[in-house]
Amino acid sequence: MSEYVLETVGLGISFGGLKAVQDCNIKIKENEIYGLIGPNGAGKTTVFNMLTGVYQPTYGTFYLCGEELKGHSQEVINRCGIARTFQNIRLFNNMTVIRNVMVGLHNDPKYSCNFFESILRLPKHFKAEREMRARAKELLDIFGLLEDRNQLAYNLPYGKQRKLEIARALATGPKLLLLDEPAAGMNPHETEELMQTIKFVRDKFDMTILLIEHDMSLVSGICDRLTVLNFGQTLAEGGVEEVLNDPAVVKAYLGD
Amino acid sequence: MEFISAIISGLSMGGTYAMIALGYTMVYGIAKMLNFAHGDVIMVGAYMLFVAIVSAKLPVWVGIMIAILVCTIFGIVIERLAYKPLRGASPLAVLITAIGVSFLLQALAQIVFGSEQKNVSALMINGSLKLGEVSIDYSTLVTLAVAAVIMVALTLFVKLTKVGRAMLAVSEDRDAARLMGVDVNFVIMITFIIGSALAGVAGVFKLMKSPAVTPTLGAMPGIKAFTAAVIGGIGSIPGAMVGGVLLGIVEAICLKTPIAAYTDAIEFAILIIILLVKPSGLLGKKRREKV
Amino acid sequence: MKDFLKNVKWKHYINYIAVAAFALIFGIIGLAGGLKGSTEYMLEKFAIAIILAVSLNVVVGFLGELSLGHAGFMCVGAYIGGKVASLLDKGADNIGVLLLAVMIGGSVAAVFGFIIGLPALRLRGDYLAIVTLAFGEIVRTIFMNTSSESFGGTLGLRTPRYDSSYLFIFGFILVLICLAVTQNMMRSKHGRAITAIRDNEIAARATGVNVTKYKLIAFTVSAFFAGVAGVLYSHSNYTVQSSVFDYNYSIEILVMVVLGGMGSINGSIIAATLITFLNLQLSTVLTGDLAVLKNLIYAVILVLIVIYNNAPALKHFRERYNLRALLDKIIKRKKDPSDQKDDEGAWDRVPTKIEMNELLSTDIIVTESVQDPDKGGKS
Amino acid sequence: MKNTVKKLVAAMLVVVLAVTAMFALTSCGETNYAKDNTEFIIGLSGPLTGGASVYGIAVKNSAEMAVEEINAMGGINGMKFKLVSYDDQHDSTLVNTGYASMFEGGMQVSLGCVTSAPCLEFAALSAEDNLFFLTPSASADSVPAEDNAYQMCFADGNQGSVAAKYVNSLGKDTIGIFYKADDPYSKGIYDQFKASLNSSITTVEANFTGDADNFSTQIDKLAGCDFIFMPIYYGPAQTFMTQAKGKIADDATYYGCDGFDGIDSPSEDSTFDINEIPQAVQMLSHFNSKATDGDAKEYIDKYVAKFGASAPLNQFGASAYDCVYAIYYAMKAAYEADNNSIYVTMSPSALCDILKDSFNGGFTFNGATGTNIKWESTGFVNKQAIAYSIKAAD
Repeated sequence: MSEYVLETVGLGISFGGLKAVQDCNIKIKENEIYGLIGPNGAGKTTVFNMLTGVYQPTYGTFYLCGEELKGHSQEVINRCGIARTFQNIRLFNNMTVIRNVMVGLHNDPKYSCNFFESILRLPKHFKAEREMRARAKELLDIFGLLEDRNQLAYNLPYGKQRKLEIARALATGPKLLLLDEPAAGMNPHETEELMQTIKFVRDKFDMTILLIEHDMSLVSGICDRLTVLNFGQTLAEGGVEEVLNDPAVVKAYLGD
Repeated sequence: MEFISAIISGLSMGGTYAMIALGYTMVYGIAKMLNFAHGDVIMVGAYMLFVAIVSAKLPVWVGIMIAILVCTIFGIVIERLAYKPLRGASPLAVLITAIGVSFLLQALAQIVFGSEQKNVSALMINGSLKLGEVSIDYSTLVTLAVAAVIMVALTLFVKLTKVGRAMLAVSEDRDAARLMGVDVNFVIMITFIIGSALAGVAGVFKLMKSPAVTPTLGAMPGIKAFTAAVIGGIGSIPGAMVGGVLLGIVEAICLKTPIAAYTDAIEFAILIIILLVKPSGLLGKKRREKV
Repeated sequence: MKDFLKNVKWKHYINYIAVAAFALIFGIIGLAGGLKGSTEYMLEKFAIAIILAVSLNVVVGFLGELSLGHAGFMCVGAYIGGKVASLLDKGADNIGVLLLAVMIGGSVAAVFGFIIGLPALRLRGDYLAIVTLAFGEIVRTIFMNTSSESFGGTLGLRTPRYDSSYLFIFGFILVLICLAVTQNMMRSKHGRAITAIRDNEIAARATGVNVTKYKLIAFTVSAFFAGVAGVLYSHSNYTVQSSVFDYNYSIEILVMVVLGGMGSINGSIIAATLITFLNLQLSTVLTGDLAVLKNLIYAVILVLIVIYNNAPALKHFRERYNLRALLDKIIKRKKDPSDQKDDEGAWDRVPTKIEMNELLSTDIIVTESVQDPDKGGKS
Repeated sequence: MKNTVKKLVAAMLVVVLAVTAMFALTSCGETNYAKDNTEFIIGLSGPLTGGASVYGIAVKNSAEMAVEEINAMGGINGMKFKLVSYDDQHDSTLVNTGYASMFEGGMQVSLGCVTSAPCLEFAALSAEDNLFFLTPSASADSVPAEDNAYQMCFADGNQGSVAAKYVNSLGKDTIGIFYKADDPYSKGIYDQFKASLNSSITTVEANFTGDADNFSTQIDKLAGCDFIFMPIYYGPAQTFMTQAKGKIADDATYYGCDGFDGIDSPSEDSTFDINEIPQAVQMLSHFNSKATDGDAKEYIDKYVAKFGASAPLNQFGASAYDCVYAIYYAMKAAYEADNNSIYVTMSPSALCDILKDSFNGGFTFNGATGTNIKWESTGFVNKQAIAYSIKAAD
């Protein structure tokens, strides 16, 4: 077992000659909340996209708990243990809340039931469905969404949609959770609540979390360590206090 | 020799396909929708020529003007009534609506004009230019020349005029263009006007080679022209021209071999293969879906 | 036993009951000798149309991809099933032969469905639609150019017509099987995965859904039943002619699905029955060039329904005035979703609407055209 | 919710039982739908719309005319006839419905379908009910496969071999063939033509499918031929000829089969004029639409007088006219032999047996499409073909 849950080695990508991200080295220890910050266009989401298999990295590679995942498809990477949320929420809008979470439980071997068992309605199907539903309810309860479980996802208020997306990601049973700007569009009160939720998730699920965020209060409130990206390059990394006081970081954020 | 003559008769069909494909590619590139009814607007144009030249006995050039004008009006009406309400809806909804409009036009034409074949031979250009052993029809030359002129004119229009640049902007990113103050609805309307006028012109060229007018005359050429537009790279104006001519040549070569009966199947197979192997076509730009 | 009855979700079975009752009524009348040949033929047509519409709904309504080649799959089933029957069956109405024909015809169509599912992995939206259209035309052309000994060529394949007093009953049994397979599939984790792909393919991938597998499953199941409908067709007619299975036929099936509501199986059943009935009635009423009035009406229905269901400007209007709201008012259904039994808000409550993956912003702006080996097609 | 459903199911079951009981009482296994007829009903299915409508309309008009004439003559001892028709739009899927509605409406004898592909479906359906039909124009070889089916027109194979015999006699080295590959009529004639053609004659072949209307490639391929056999319908033939002006030698000959019929009758809103075509146009036919004597002339005069000069006039119509009369004369002969054998409420099957005996037993008929017409027991017609020149080369 590797010391780190996630370890990226010289990760980089170029689009048609433009190097969007270069030489990104992030090491995240177990149970850590790790922040990835940087100005707009710095390549943060691109890093997420590489880690989840949306883009194939041009340079370098990355390991999850010592296992190299570079080159796998999104589905496989998710099954190996990286789950994510999106900057602009991507729920299954026309499905009910509970079904959104149940899709997340799809690959869990505990609820395995093949196509023909479902069609023929063998006992295994009913067992799997019953257990998946129970598990989904547990998860929804944790996020305070139990009452809304039969709503269509797009009818939920914004804050609950964010929570649902996190619940769905957790349902896939990840080792590492990637949160892409979870606090975007939230008011301070909601942000505060979200911080509690993220901490709770870390403690309750023993989760390791990597998050992109602009809201510095959230970053300084919950992150253990940070990496700052600017123009695709690592500007600084380390503890929160140390990084945020780094003159280069201040310059990148505030300009000259 | 046989091969050269196949290429020349391929140019004859290819010219018409190129003409239709130009309209297709404009609309697809800018409005981002597959206008299934494009082929049927050609049919409307052909019937207008029939009404003007045969029924009303007007001079040919008046008939052509009327046909192009009516096609343009049809284009505007279709866009306003059927497509504009769906701006921002799923592409699938727009596609199904376009199929509906195509059906609607065919059914209307049959109710108004009957299903029997009409003939308009006044536009036929007979005779051909002889170069040694090969001969090229004048109609082919006219079609190719006009298609080339239109292609150049469209390219210049898009590159040099304000409306043209607005079209480019809308085709790149509709929302961003809107934010930059481009009137997206207006630009799409202009696109449809140009596309439908081109369909009218295509109707004229169709009747230059073949006098038959039926309610379904636009359906197959429409789909074939889409194939041509895909071969050339959808959204690319020179690509439509290249694709149209290539498709015409492929068709002519197929028709001269013993597998002639499979011509349509072969063309469709080419479409599938190109979409799978190189969806951006010969001259098209490849875009990436953003995440 | 009582508990069991209590737990049964009646709502899930009402369409089986309705279809079975319908078949039973006419089956009993038919066996008593009270049905005209034309009624029996109409019932066969109903069964064929329902199977076609429900199976197309799997791809269009649940997977969210437009298929314009459904008649092509039906064509494969009709020719293969018809050929099997004409090779094995020499005039006698043998139920075993019919079953075998259904299995073989359906399976061959399913293989084609699988093959067409492959492009669906790379292409989406209108490109895929045009590929399915092309596929339908290719299949038709190939069967048309076969020799007269193999598949009848231009004159079509001569097939044994199954005894019409029984065929429609068999047809409705196939309808029930089709309903059972599609509904059981959709009401399981597999169906959830398929609708997840429809709602947001990118999120579905990120959630670990095997998109490749489920797209292929949806296309294969859909094609299988289209093939089954084709076999029924070949047994309900004496000739199978490739010209029947053209693009217009695919559109007619699409009209049924759109009219019934994409993603609504009950809607598909009702719309398929209604349109088939109207078709048969109108074909004797409308003659001359007015016969296309039918097409005109379909075209108008198609355009109006799609605009009504999808136009962004009509959103509020739609939410206030729709059939379901009206039904709710009449039956006074429980309004509060949290009070509902689990899973009552199932997929058939999905409004007739398909969300495609909208283009979203990235945190990096790339002006150059980009080669991305993983993602083709979509532009 | 559950209660509602239970009630619903219960209600349904009651309805099922009630309806079943009702039907079970009323049904009595009667299958002779003609039992209430007051006239003999002749059924006809044909394309009254679509690309082939010109044939369907001519057939319907002519058959109606024949029925009216027969009724004016008093029918068979006062028993009159009635024609019912159905628009099958040249689509075989519609035939089943049309057949059922006519059969259940009391149809006792039929002219089958006008076009081949739908007629195959019709033939199979009518064989099941043992309904006699004599088709004016469905020419596929397999149409009269069952013993209840007869043709008034030449079968495709027959046309193909007759045409080939004619071409063989011309002594050409090379001929062109232009056919429609997805049309059973065209392909059927083509196959038989090729099989019967002298092997010493080289053929240059071109074909088209579907709605194609730009034939430049095909014309290009056929350009060197001075004799082109075109077993296609007249619509695409007109298109071909118009496009081929100046490319195919002016002294060439276009030779078609019965599908050419109608090519020379200018319709009011078509600008096609056969006289603008420089080449010679000939066809193989059993009817001369420019006939100046005999039954054909009489038919043409009556037809034009009744429907006007712009109504489609072609051999299909003439053939239908003859069909109705052939059925009439055969029935009349049977009636005269045995007064009880023919009556208006007789079942289609009974009538079919009588007519079959008559047609197989040397029944001979003279009409607009030939004299001394006989039928073989296979259902094929036996009569004289005429090579008919529509227009000479300029």
